[in-house]
Amino acid sequence: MSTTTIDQLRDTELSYRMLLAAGAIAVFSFIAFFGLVFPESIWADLLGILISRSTLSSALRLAVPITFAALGGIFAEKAGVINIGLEGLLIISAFTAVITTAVIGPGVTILGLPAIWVGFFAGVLASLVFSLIFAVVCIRFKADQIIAGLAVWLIALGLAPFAATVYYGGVNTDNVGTTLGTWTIPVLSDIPFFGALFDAGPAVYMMLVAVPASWFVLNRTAFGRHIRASGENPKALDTVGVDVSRVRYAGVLLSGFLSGIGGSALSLGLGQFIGNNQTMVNGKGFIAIVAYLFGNYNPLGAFGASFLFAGLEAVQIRLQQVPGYAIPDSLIQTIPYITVIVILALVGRTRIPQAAGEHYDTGEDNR
Amino acid sequence: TGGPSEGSEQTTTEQSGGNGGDETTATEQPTEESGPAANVGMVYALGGLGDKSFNDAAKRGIEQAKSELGIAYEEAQPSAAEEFPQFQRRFAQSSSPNYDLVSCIGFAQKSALSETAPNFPDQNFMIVDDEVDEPNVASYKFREEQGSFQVGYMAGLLTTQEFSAGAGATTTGEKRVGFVGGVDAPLIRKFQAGYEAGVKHADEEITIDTAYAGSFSDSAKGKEIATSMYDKGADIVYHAAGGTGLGVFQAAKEQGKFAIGVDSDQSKTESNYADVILASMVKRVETPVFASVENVVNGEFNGGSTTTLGLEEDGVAAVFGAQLGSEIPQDVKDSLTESRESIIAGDIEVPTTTE
Amino acid sequence: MSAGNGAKSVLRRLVNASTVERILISFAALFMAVVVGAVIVLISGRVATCQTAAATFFGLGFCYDPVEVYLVLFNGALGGPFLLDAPGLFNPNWNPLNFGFALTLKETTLLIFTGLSVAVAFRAGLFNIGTQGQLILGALATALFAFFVAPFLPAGILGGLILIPLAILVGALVGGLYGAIPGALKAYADANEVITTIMLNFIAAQVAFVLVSEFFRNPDSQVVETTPLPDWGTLLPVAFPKGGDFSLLALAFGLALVVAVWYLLERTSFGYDLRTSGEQPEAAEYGGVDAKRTTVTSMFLSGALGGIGGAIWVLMVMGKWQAGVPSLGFDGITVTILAGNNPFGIVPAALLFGTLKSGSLAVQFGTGVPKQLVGVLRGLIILFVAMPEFFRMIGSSINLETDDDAVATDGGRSLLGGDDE
Amino acid sequence: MSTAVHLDEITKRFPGVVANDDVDLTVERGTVHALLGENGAGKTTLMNILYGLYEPTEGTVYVDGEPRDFDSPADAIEAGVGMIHQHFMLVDPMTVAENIVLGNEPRKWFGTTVDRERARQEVIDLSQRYGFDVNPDDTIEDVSVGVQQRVEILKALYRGAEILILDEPTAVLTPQEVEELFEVFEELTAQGKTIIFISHKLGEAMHAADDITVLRDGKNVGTVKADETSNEELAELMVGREVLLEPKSAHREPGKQVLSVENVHADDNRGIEAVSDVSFDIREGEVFGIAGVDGNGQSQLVETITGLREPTSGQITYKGRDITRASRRSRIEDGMAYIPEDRHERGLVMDFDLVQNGILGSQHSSKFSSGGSIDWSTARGHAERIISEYDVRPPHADADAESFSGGNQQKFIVGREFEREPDFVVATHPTRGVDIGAMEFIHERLLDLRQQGKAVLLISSKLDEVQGLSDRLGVMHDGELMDIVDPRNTTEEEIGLLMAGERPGWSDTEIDTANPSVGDAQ
Ligand SMILES: Nc1ncnc2c1ncn2[C@@H]1O[C@H](COP(=O)(O)OP(=O)(O)OP(=O)(O)O)[C@@H](O)[C@H]1O
Ligand SMILES: Nc1ncnc2c1ncn2[C@@H]1O[C@H](COP(=O)(O)OP(=O)(O)OP(=O)(O)O)[C@@H](O)[C@H]1O
Ligand SMILES: [Mg+2]
Ligand SMILES: [Mg+2]
Repeated sequence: MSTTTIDQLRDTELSYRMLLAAGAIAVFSFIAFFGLVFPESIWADLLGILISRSTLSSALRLAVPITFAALGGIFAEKAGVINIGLEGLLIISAFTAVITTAVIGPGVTILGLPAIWVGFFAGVLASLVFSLIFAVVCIRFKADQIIAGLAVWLIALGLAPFAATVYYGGVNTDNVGTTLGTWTIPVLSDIPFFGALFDAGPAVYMMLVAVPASWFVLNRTAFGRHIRASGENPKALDTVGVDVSRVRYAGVLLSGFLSGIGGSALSLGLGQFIGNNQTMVNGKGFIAIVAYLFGNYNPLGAFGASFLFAGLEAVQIRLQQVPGYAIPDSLIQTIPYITVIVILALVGRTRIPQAAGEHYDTGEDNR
Repeated sequence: TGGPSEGSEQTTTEQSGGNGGDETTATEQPTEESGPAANVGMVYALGGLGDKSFNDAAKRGIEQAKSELGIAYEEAQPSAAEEFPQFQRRFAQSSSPNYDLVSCIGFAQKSALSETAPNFPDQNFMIVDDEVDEPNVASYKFREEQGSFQVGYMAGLLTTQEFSAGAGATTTGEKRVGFVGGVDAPLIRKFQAGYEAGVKHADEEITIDTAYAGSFSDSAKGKEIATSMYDKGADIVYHAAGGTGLGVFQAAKEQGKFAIGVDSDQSKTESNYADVILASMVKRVETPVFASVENVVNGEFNGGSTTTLGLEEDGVAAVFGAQLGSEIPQDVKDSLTESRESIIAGDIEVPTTTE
Repeated sequence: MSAGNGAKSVLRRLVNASTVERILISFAALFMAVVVGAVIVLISGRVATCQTAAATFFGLGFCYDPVEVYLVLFNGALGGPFLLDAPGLFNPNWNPLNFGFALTLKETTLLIFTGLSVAVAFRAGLFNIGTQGQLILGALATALFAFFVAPFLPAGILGGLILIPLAILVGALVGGLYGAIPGALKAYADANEVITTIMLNFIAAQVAFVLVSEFFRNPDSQVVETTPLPDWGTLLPVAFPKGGDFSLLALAFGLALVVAVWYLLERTSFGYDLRTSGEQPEAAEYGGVDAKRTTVTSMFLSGALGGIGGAIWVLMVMGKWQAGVPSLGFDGITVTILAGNNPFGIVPAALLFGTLKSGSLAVQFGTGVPKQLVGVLRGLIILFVAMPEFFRMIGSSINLETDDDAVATDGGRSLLGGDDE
Repeated sequence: MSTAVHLDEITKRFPGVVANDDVDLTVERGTVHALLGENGAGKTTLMNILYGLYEPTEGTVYVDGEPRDFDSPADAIEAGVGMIHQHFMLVDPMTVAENIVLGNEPRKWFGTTVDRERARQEVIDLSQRYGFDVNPDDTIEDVSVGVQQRVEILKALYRGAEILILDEPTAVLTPQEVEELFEVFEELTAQGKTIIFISHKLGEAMHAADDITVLRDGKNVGTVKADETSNEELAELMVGREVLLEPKSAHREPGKQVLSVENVHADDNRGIEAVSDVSFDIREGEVFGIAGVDGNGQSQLVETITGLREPTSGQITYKGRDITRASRRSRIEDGMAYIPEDRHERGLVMDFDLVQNGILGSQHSSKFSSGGSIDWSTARGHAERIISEYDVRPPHADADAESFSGGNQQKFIVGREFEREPDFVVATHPTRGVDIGAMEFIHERLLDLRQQGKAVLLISSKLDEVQGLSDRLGVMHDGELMDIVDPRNTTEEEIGLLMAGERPGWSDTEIDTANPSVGDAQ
């Protein structure tokens, strides 16, 4: 009986990925076929957009905040704490990074670190502080994680424009005049198309490192296993002598750390924080949640999903510029969202950590 | 930045909306016994101060009035359309102080003001960017398409030639420019229409890429859009996208291309990007703000009238960048002077909508 | 699903705590939020620059005085019953039917609808983040329906009596149908409603924008908006001043819906089904509840309430649909959280947030403190409401000796330290 | 022989409950020691104290002669104590090897990385040493309960456990697996390990243990040598009086067919077939029992009958109508009562009070609602009647279901379902977790129903219960109905063999002669 079970489970897991991969390939082949056959059609334009290096580098940049927040979300939720406050973490780090850089002064260096990098780390620190508060509230005070996560978002959403207004008189900060810039790797960056991977801002490189690193930590280190166990069956972890609270704190703080990188990178990529409406973060934290659910809690999958959203956005931006199609831009902008719904409706649920969202009380009788 | 004792940094007309205590409006009222020449209530457009363009321009106007006419003002930054009537009303109702004028910045306030104004017949209002047909409202509109035509014409002339200045350069052979809009709304289309007409006026062959970000605050997206345009070979990108547009400048800088600012002279307000901002389509919001205050102070309030400010009235203009302006070839400048005259003379009809 | 589970525990914890404890915790949370908010105001008062200090504490000057901020907030929300310059003095000219209070009640009224919308979904175990989108489309449907039907109706009270209920109904229907989409996706495709509703919010905003800007735009306006309705086709203020955008009729309707929703949830078989599937889906199934249908129906109901919120926004506040719909749907989430998903709790919760919102304008006006402060306060209130344990701990540390329950089994091994085997 | 564990005057108080009352317990090294006792006797609590999960209110724990003060399981593990809980503490999506080394992962690359090869190898070595058959690369959720239990044991051994505590290790196993487990015990004690296991089953304790300690109401009421005691003595120690295990039932002639199940197949939640081609029928005035080790498809079968799961094929007829795809609600309305096996998940809404729980399933019935509105005062009266008639304690209709003990919850559910005036009752494990008095009461009511001519489907893993109450008894193994036997003329051993999947040739004829009516039914 057990062998059939294994095979069938493998099948479903496999079919999930196969379905997505097959779908992607089918869509691409479709576009490529029609694009090549009818060079004057929209398909040709689409194909041109899809295989352009500019689209790739654009998608990579757009993916940065989503990916980092998604990685963070994975660590927290795998450890058993659902963090829907990622959006708030992005906002607070984006703001802190800019204001710190501005206060220090763009040209100044501290301990040999240019102000912008000090600002970068300050942003990460701010996100860490927020995630620590969130962790204490959820773990120590057993707050409902969803509500506390909402609160983190709301506080950040209020606090960043509030502070900007106190300091600058308006919800937007001034431009700090520098950005993280671009690091170009000679030779490699000359490769067609994929050269975009070697001609990017530091945050893109960080992302390309963070994704496999997160995967490695989760799957190959003892700490990662403890994280997973803490989200699946904390009692199992507790009874083998690992402190569940500590693992959960670590998971949530990691989510703060990673989201902080995403937020800092977002605002410092521009040198400015925009605080209008939903701020410049504009829902990226929520998209990140979608991304990791989509990626089935696998860092690689989450990156894939983030990259998909970013890619759709990059394509959408370019598709708009193709003249002659009477689709209103606002409708084109809904493509990524509709895609998510369609895929969700097709593949259904992802398996969430069994104990995510639940408090773990040590010493409680097991029933 | 210091505590209260250090006092407020005076904002200058040049560098508006910067650090400082403009926000602590309670202290703006001079304490001298004489009292201010007039009290003005400012209701800004959505997006608030610090946009380095529209609202900040209005603020320059009122600051100018404050220093030159000795008025006092208080300001409100609504964050949703439904707050417009509330702020308008608060000013209109206030008795301490009694406001001599309420300035409503932005077309979005039109419908709110159409309701508010009749309810306060003794209160003077002014609105920028749209027309409210009430005897106690002075309306000011701009011909954005005319200014946009000018910068479009300039972009068209420059993309067809080899030109480099500051941190940017045009690519030879490629005749391409871009336009980035914030939200796809009629007003922004007006900018686009004028710009496109200007570009085509220079050379029918020029390709114009246009795209909308869907937001006035998504600067990251603004940057991506502009980057995609530069990647395709666009030399110059003009934006009418508020905070989103800041991403356009960033992209220009990174790509070594040019950008055109909007509303304020952005080569000054965004001085970090002065080396890529060729020019700005300034919309002198400060002009009607100052003028209406001046009218009130002089007892000549022009309620019920609509003033349209175009190239002729110098309400809109193409202003060359502070740093790059001097490097723009003289023949281009001459052509612009020429087209300006033609527009004023009515020889060139600038469209207000895209086809 | 993650947030779905979360929603269930939201429910469980909030509905569970006894009513008295809930009320106490809400007040304690409010108090804590006010205290923390005051600290934030003080700190920012050091950072901001001003000519004269508004307050002096510990020998330091501060630009903002937190006490004043709260007084102004409260006073402003009520329309100035107190003369703050002469402390303790009641304003003899104060009339409760004033503009400021109208604003407060306007917000309150709208939040009642969206709060109810989210609460119904929560009680059914569904985390409906999509009230915003449902509201946007409901509002649009109402505005368009009223606009196109109005010409066929007699102008005046009679026309209003026919038009307004129908328009609200249309808003409810469209909001409900849009809510039913994620409900059906959840029931039949097992798609997480948190994700789908977030996505549908984006889509609703964009689609509504396109519909109006491309097809139904008011030609006389630069704004993306529909043509304004005639006055008789809108909810006109009763007793309160015109321009406050508040109608007692709408509030009365909201309160009636509160009672209706309460009755539905607590007193009807359908409500029983809904609550049971929210609390414990397996038990609901066991009790003969068709879980899938209940999911879709609950989401329809929730969406319909959101749609009504949108309809009221159009009919009472705007008189038209306009791009940039305020985030009433999201605010509804915070309202119902504070209310513990209890329909009656929604009224005071909505009043509190309405007060904060309308008072925030007075704060910015009267003290110069940016009105985003209120956003922070709201977040803080929610944060503290989320942690009843915090208050219980404080409570027990004050008067109860610690119970010697089970010892904590905190494990002892270090997480990353490497002594194995 | 030396003493491995000595518990000295252990008392553990919970708010309102004394779970352990001055308990002394001594376990010799290299022996198997059984802990017997009824539900709630305090067995688990006592072992949790030995494992450091609870701190004793009073008393001292000695391991290897030294007094110990365990703050956490980590300390107990350190001292060589390992525990296998009633509910396994395994991480389902992880592999066998990952679970075994969890918390003590071998590492490489300066401690940064789990050395998965070494972990695998160690697990293989360990299982070979004790003769366990486990594949280190299987995922826990894919392996059988028996394997999971072995993984738990390996987990403890991997941590160097010298003393192994097993809480009700046999409850979830087939008789064969139980036998294998006891062989493992022998292997372990031969290598010097000490084993303490908790059980409810007298026979098991006698068979596998060297010494047996009986707990009652938190007190140690006696430690005896397994080979010096008898079933009767143990039973009396456990319950405190003489026990009559055989429920009495007067025979009654069955009437019309009420339910018929024909060739039903059904899948479990993972889509794997759990019920294979099951057919039987039930008549008025008859108790049809189904015996089998938990997890052999009984749950899925019951769910297809009660309308919680659609069969993949086959037909179910109820009162002459095909109800294979009928909704759960229509079945309830048609007089089908159901005592579910999982009272926490299904039977009660834990956060509802008893008034609300009292109408679960009847919320649309005209008894409690008119025009869609529920009449709560009728509902309250109903709940109060159940409470008093079924002796639910404490008698608080307004208290949340959660606040009642398992036994009282069960009584309330039984009351609610019986008061529905059903024509057909499906009772799964109806006496699970209730005390002897309540058990007798529930048995009596079930037989009353039969007497009134109702049909009853009784599922229980307690063999004595199904055997004692049923008129006919089906035995399930691996989704199949192995056979239908006459419980009065079949021995426990024979049924045990069927439960283990062995089909003796003679039983068909046996039944036919014993109960002619069965022949008609088939
Ligand atoms: N954490 C706890 N808090 C309060 N009471 C508890 C707790 N754990 C157990 N009890 C109570 O202590 C008593 C003994 O429970 P225990 O679980 O030890 O019984 P048991 O003998 O293992 O029963 P079973 O055979 O049902 O497993 C019961 O009355 C139980 O309700
Ligand atoms: N962790 C705990 N904290 C407080 N009380 C508890 C705890 N665990 C059990 N109890 C109480 O102990 C009593 C018995 O609970 P328990 O769940 O052990 O009963 P049970 O008969 O074993 O039921 P079941 O078999 O359904 O678990 C109940 O009154 C319960 O409220
Ligand atoms: Mg128990
Ligand atoms: Mg036990």
